[in-house]
Amino acid sequence: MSAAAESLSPTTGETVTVIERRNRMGMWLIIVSCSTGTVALLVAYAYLWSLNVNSAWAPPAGTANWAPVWPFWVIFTGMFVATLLLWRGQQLIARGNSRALVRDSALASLILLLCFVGQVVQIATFPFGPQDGAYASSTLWLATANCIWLFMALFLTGAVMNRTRAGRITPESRGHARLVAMFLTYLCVAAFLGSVFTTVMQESPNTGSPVFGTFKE
Amino acid sequence: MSTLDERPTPEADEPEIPTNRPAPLGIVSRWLKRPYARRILQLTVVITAVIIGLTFVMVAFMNMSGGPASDIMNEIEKTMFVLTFVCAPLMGFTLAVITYSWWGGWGMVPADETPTEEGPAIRTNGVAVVVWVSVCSMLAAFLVIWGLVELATITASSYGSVPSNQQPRDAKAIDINVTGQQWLWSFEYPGNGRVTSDVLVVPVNVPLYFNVTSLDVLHSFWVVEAGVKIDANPGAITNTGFTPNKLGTFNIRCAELCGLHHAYMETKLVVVTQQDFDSWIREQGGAKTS
Amino acid sequence: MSTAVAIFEQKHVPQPRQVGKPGGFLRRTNAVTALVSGVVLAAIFYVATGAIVNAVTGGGQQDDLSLPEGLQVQITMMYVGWILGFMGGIGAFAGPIRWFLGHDLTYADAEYMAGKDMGRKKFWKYTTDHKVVGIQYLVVMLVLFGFGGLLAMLIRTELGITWAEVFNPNFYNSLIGTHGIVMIIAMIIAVSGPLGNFIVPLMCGARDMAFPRLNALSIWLLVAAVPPLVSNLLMGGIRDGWTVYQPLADQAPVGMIGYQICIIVFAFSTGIASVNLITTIVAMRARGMTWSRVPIFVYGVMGSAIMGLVWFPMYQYSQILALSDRVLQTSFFTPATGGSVWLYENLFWLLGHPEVYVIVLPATAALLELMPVFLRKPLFSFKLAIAGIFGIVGLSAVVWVHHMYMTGWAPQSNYPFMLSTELISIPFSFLLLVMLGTMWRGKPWARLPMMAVYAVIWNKVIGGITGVYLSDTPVDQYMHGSMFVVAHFHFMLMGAGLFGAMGAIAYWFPKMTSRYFDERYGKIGFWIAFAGFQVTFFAMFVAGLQGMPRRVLQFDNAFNVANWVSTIGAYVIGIGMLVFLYALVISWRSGELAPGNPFGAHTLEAQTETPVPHENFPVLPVVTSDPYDFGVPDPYELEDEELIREAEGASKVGAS
Amino acid sequence: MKRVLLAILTVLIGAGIVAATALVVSARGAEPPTIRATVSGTANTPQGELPHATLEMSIYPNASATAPGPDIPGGSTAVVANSQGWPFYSPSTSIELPANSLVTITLHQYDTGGQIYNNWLAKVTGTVDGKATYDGKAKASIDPANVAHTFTIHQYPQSTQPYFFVNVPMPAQADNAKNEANGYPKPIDVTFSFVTGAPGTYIWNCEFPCGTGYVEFGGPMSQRGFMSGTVTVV
Repeated sequence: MSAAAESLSPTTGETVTVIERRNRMGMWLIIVSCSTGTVALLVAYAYLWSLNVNSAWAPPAGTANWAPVWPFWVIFTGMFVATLLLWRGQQLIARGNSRALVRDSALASLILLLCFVGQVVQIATFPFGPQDGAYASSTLWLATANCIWLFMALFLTGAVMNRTRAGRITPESRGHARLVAMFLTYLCVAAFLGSVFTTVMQESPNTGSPVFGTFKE
Repeated sequence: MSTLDERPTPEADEPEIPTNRPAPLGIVSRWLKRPYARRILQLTVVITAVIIGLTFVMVAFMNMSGGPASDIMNEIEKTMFVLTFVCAPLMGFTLAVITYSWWGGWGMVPADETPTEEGPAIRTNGVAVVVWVSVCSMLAAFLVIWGLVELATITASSYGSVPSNQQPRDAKAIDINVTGQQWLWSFEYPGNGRVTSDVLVVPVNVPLYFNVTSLDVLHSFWVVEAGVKIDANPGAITNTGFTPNKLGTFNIRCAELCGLHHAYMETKLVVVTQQDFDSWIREQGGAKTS
Repeated sequence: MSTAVAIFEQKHVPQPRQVGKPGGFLRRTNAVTALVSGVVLAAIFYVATGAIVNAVTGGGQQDDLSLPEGLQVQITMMYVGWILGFMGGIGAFAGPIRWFLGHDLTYADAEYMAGKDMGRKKFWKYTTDHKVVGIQYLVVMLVLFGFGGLLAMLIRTELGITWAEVFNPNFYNSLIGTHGIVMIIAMIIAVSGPLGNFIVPLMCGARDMAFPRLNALSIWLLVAAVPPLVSNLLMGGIRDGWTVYQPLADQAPVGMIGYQICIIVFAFSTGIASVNLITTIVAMRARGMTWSRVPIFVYGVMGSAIMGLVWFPMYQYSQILALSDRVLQTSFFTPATGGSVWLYENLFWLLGHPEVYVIVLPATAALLELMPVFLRKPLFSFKLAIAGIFGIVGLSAVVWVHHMYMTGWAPQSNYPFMLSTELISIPFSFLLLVMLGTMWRGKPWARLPMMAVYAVIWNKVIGGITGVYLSDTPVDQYMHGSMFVVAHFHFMLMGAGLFGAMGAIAYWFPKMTSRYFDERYGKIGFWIAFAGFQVTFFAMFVAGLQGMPRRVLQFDNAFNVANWVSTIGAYVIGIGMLVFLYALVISWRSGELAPGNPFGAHTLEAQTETPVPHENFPVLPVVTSDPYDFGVPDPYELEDEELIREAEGASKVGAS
Repeated sequence: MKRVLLAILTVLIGAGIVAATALVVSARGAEPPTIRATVSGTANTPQGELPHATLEMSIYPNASATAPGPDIPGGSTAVVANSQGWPFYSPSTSIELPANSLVTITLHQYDTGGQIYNNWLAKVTGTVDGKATYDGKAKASIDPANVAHTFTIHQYPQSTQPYFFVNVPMPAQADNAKNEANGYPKPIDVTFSFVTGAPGTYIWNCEFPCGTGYVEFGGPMSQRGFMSGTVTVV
C-alpha cells in the first residue's frame, strides 16, 4: 500500500496507474461521443442516398460524375499505418525503448501530414461543388470531417513525439501515448466507414421519387 | 409477513383453536384497520371519480367547434375515454398519498423545528413492489394493445385496409391533392377536371383521400373537427383521409410553424350534400364526379 | 485509512520543471481579458471576411438579393472569432499547448488553477476547482432563467392581448424559438451543472472531478456559447421554433447562425461535462462505496450524463449540416436539391427526446435523495429506483419517433414507436413507487425541499396522464402541434424539472454557500409560482383541446378566454419566481449561517464541514454503509410478529 | 418589514423590465403607416348599389431616389442592412378598406418575374366576375411562366368575420424592358375590383417567390412592409 513504490502524479499524489485507468475511461467516453457524430454523418449519407429526393441525389447532368474513390482509400491506408506505428511505439517504450516511440511517432506525424495535405487536395479537386446535390454535400462533409480529424491527429502525434523527447512519456508513465493510439484507432474506423460508404453507395436505388411540388398521377 | 404461512396447520380432529388467531385474511384486514389506510383509499376513490369526470369536460372542449365531424374523430374521443379510465385509479392513488402526507395525515414537523423521532425503517416491501410493478406493466400492456388496434383502425380509414400500400380504400373515394405553401392551402380535385379551390368543399359520407405536399417549407394539414393531421413535406407526398359524417363548416389549420403568416394559414372545410357538391364542381367549371 | 493521501505529502512527490510562476499564462487571464479578446477577434474576423468576400466576388456583387450569402459568411466567421477569442482570452488553450510542449503542471500550478487562497477572484478565472465551477454554473443558470422568463412574459403578453398584434409576427416567431432554446439549455444545466459539479464529487468522497481542467473548459464554453444565441434577436431573429425545423430555418435572417453556433459549442460543453461526471462517478468513489452504497442522486446524474454524452452529437451535427446548408449552399435539408426534411427531424429528435430525460432525471433523483432526510426514513426499494433510472436511460434511445407520428415519414413506424413510448412509462412508475413508498407513513419535515417533492409529484402525474394521450398515435393525431402539447411538456420540463431543481438547490444551498436558504420567502415564492403554473397550463390544455395550434400569435375568438386566463397565470408565475429569486439573493448575501450537516443527511457531502475546505476532505473518507440507514424498527411489523407469536403459542396450546 | 418591501420592490423591478422590453420591441416592430381607400360615389354590383372606393398602389423592384423604400419603424438590423434591393409595394402595405362596398385597386407594376410555383395562383380569384384588367384588357388568368408578383388577400383566423379571399397575379415586365426617366420601365397597370363584407381584419401577401434564401421566400417575402401586409375592413 506504500505509494512510494510506484511513481506518483505530481498534482494529485495518486499513483500513475490510477490516473491512467481514469484517463483511459475518459478517452473511451470521448470516443463513444465522437462516434455518434460520425454515425450522424453516415446516416445522413445513407438516408439521402436511399431517398433520392426530387431525383437530386446525383450531381446534375452538367457536372455529373462521382468523386473518384481511390483517394479515400489511400488516405485511410495512411492513417492505418500511422496508427499501427503508434501502437508499436508505445509497445516498445513499455520495454524501456523511448527512442523507438520518438521515431515511430515522428514517422506517424509525417504520414498523417501527407494524409492531411492529400485530404485538402481531394476536397479542392472534387468534380462538383457543394451546391451540386445531396451526394456532393454528403461526400464533401465526410471528407471535411476526416480533414478536421486529421488535423487533430497531427497535433496529438506531434505532442507524443515532443513529450517523449522532453521525457514526459517514460516507460513508467506512458499512458498518454496509449490514449493517442486509442483515438487514432477510432479515427481509422471512422475513415474506413466513410470510404466504404462513398465506394458502395453511388447510384441511388430509388428512381421513382416524386418531383418537387407535384403529385403523382 | 411470510412467517404467517409457516404456522403449523392443525390436524382435523383436534379441538378448535382459541379466537385470538388472526383470520385467514388477517394481513389485509389488519392493514385496513390502520388509521391511514381507509383514508387513503377513500381519497383515491374520490380523486379517481373527479379525474374520470374531467374526461367528459375535455371531450366537451374538443367538440366545442362543432365536432366530431368524422369517423376518425369519434375513434379518437373513444380512445381518450379509455386511456383516462385505465390510468385514473393509478393517478388517484398517487394523488391520494401525496395529499394525505401533505395534509399531515402522518403528522408533520414544522419547518422551524428539527425532527426528533425517526420514521419506520421500511427498506422495501416485496408485496407492494410486485403488485405495483405488475399492475403498471399490465396497464401499459393494455394501453399499447388498445393503441395499436385503434391506430390500425384509423389508418385503415385514412389509407385503406392495407396501410403499407397507402391506396384509397375503395374506388368511390374522392381523390384530393392538397398543396401547402407559404401561407395558403389550395385543393385540387383531379377526378373532377382539376378544379382548384382555396376552400375544401366535400360531399358528406363519402370517403376522402388526400395527397399532401408542400411547395416550400413544412406545413401540417390539420382538419380540426375531423381529427386528421398530416405534415405537408416539400419533396415528398404524404397521404391521409377520412369520411365526413356531418354537414357544416369546419376549420382547417396549419399545425407546423411555417414563417411570417403561419398563424393566418387557415381555411374552411365545407361539408355539403352530394348534389350541392356536384353543382359546386360544375360552377367551378369542373366535370361531374366520375 | 492507510491509502488516504493527506495533502502535505505531495510536496515530496517528484515535480516536473516549474515553467515561470505557478499558473503561468493563466495568471494573466480572466473573464475581462476573455471578453475583450473575444470582441476584438470577432471584429477582426468580421472585417477580414468582408474584405475577402468582396475580393472574391469582385465587390460588385452588392446587388441586393445575393448580398445575404456574403453576409452569412461574414457573420459566421464573426461568431467563430468570438468563440476562439473568448476561449483564448480565458486561457483555455494554455493547457493543450503546455501539454504539447511537455511543460506539465506542477503541484503549485495545479493549486493556483484550483484557485487556492485566491478569494472571490477565482470565480472570474479559468478555475478548475469543482466547487467554483458549481457556483459558476449556478449563476449562469440563473441568468439564463431570467432571460428565458422575460421572453416567456412577452409571449404571454402577445397571446393575452387577443385583439391585436402586439409584436411583429417575425419577432414573435423568434421570441418563441429563443425562449424555447434558452430554457432548454438552462434546464439541461439546472441540476447537473451546479449540483452535479459541486455536490457529486463530494458525495463520491473525491478531492475533485476526474478532469478538473475539462471541468473549467465546459463551463467557459457554455459562457461563450450563450451570447451568439441571445444576439440572434438583434439580427432578425430565428423565426422558427426552438426545433428550428429545416428548411424554414434557411429562410431566417443571419440571426439563425447565432443559434447554430451556440448549439454546436454547447454540445461540446455538455459532452465534456458528461465525460467528466461519468468518469468521476465510476473511477473516483471513496473506498467502500460499492455500487449498492452510491447515493441515488449520483445515479441520476450519471444516467443523464450518459444520455447527454451519447446523443448530443446528433443535435450538434444536425446544426453543423444546417449551417453548411446556409453558408456553403449544400443540400442536406433542402428538398429541391436532394435534401430531406425528415433527415433533419430524425437527427434532431434523436437527441431531442433523450434530452427531456436529461432534464427530468437529475431533478427527480435529487428529490429521491432528499426525501429520506426530510422523512427520516430509508429510501424505499433502492434497487427499484436504480432499475427505473437505467430503464429510462435505455428506453430513451428508441422513442424519438413519437415526435414524428404526424410527419408521414414512415406511417408503419408509428406502431413500434408507440409501443416503446408507452413502455417507458414503466420505469417512470418505478420511480413513482419509490417516492410514494418513501413518503408512506413518514412524518415529513415541512421545509421547502420537501414541499418541492409534493409539487413535483403532482405535476408529474398530470404531465404523465397527458403524456399517455400524446404517446397514443390516434389521439396524438388530434393533439400534435397544438397548445395541448405545449402545456404537456411544460408540466414535464418546468413542473417536474424546474420545481425539482428549485427544491434541490434549496436543499444543497447551505452546503454551496454556507448559508441557509431563506425558508419564508423561498416558500412564498415557490407556492405563488406553483399556483400560477397550474392556472397557466391548465388553461393552455383547454386551448389545445379546443384546437388552438402552437406558435401562433393570432387565433380564433373561441380561444380568447383560455388565453386570458393563461396569461394571468403566467404573470403570477413571474411574481412567484421573482420572490424566489429575491429569497435566493438575500439568503446568499445575509442568510443564517449553516453547519456542515444542516438537515442530518448521511451522505458524504454532509460529513465534511461547511464551507467546504479547499481539498474537500482533510482525510479521504471510507464508506461502511449506504446513506439511507434512517429509521427505527417498524411498530406495525413488531405488532404483527407479536400476533404471530401469540397465534403460535395458541396453536401449541391446542396441540398439546 | 424591510424585507417585505424589498421583495415587493424586486417584483416591481421585474414587472418594469418586462413592460419596458415589451413597449420597446412592439414599437420597433410596428406596422408601416396605413393607407386608406378613398370613397367616391357609388357603383352597381351583383350585391346591388354599393359605395365605391378606389386605391392606387405600385410595385417597385427596388428602392431608388424616385421610389424610396418603405419606412419600417425600427426594423431589425438585418433588414435595414440589406433591404435596399428588395422589391416592395408602395406607398405602404397596411391597407384600410371601407366595409360593404366595391373596392377598385389599381396597381402599377414595374418588376420583372418568372415562373410561379403554383399555377393556380396565376388565375384571378375573388374579384367581381373573376377578372382583372391588364393594361385595359380583362383577363381571368395570366401566363404562369411570366408572373412578377401576386396580390393575395386571405383569411385571418377569425371565425366571427366573413371569409375573404382575393388573388390577382401581376404580369412581369420583359427582362429587357428599357427604363424611362424615373429609372423604371413603363408600368403595367392592373385594375381589379372586389366587394368587401362586414368589418374585419385580414392579411395579404405576395405569392410569387421574389425574396432571398430558401425557395426565395425569405427577405422581402417574409417582411411586413415589402411583400406582405394587413388589410383592415372598417
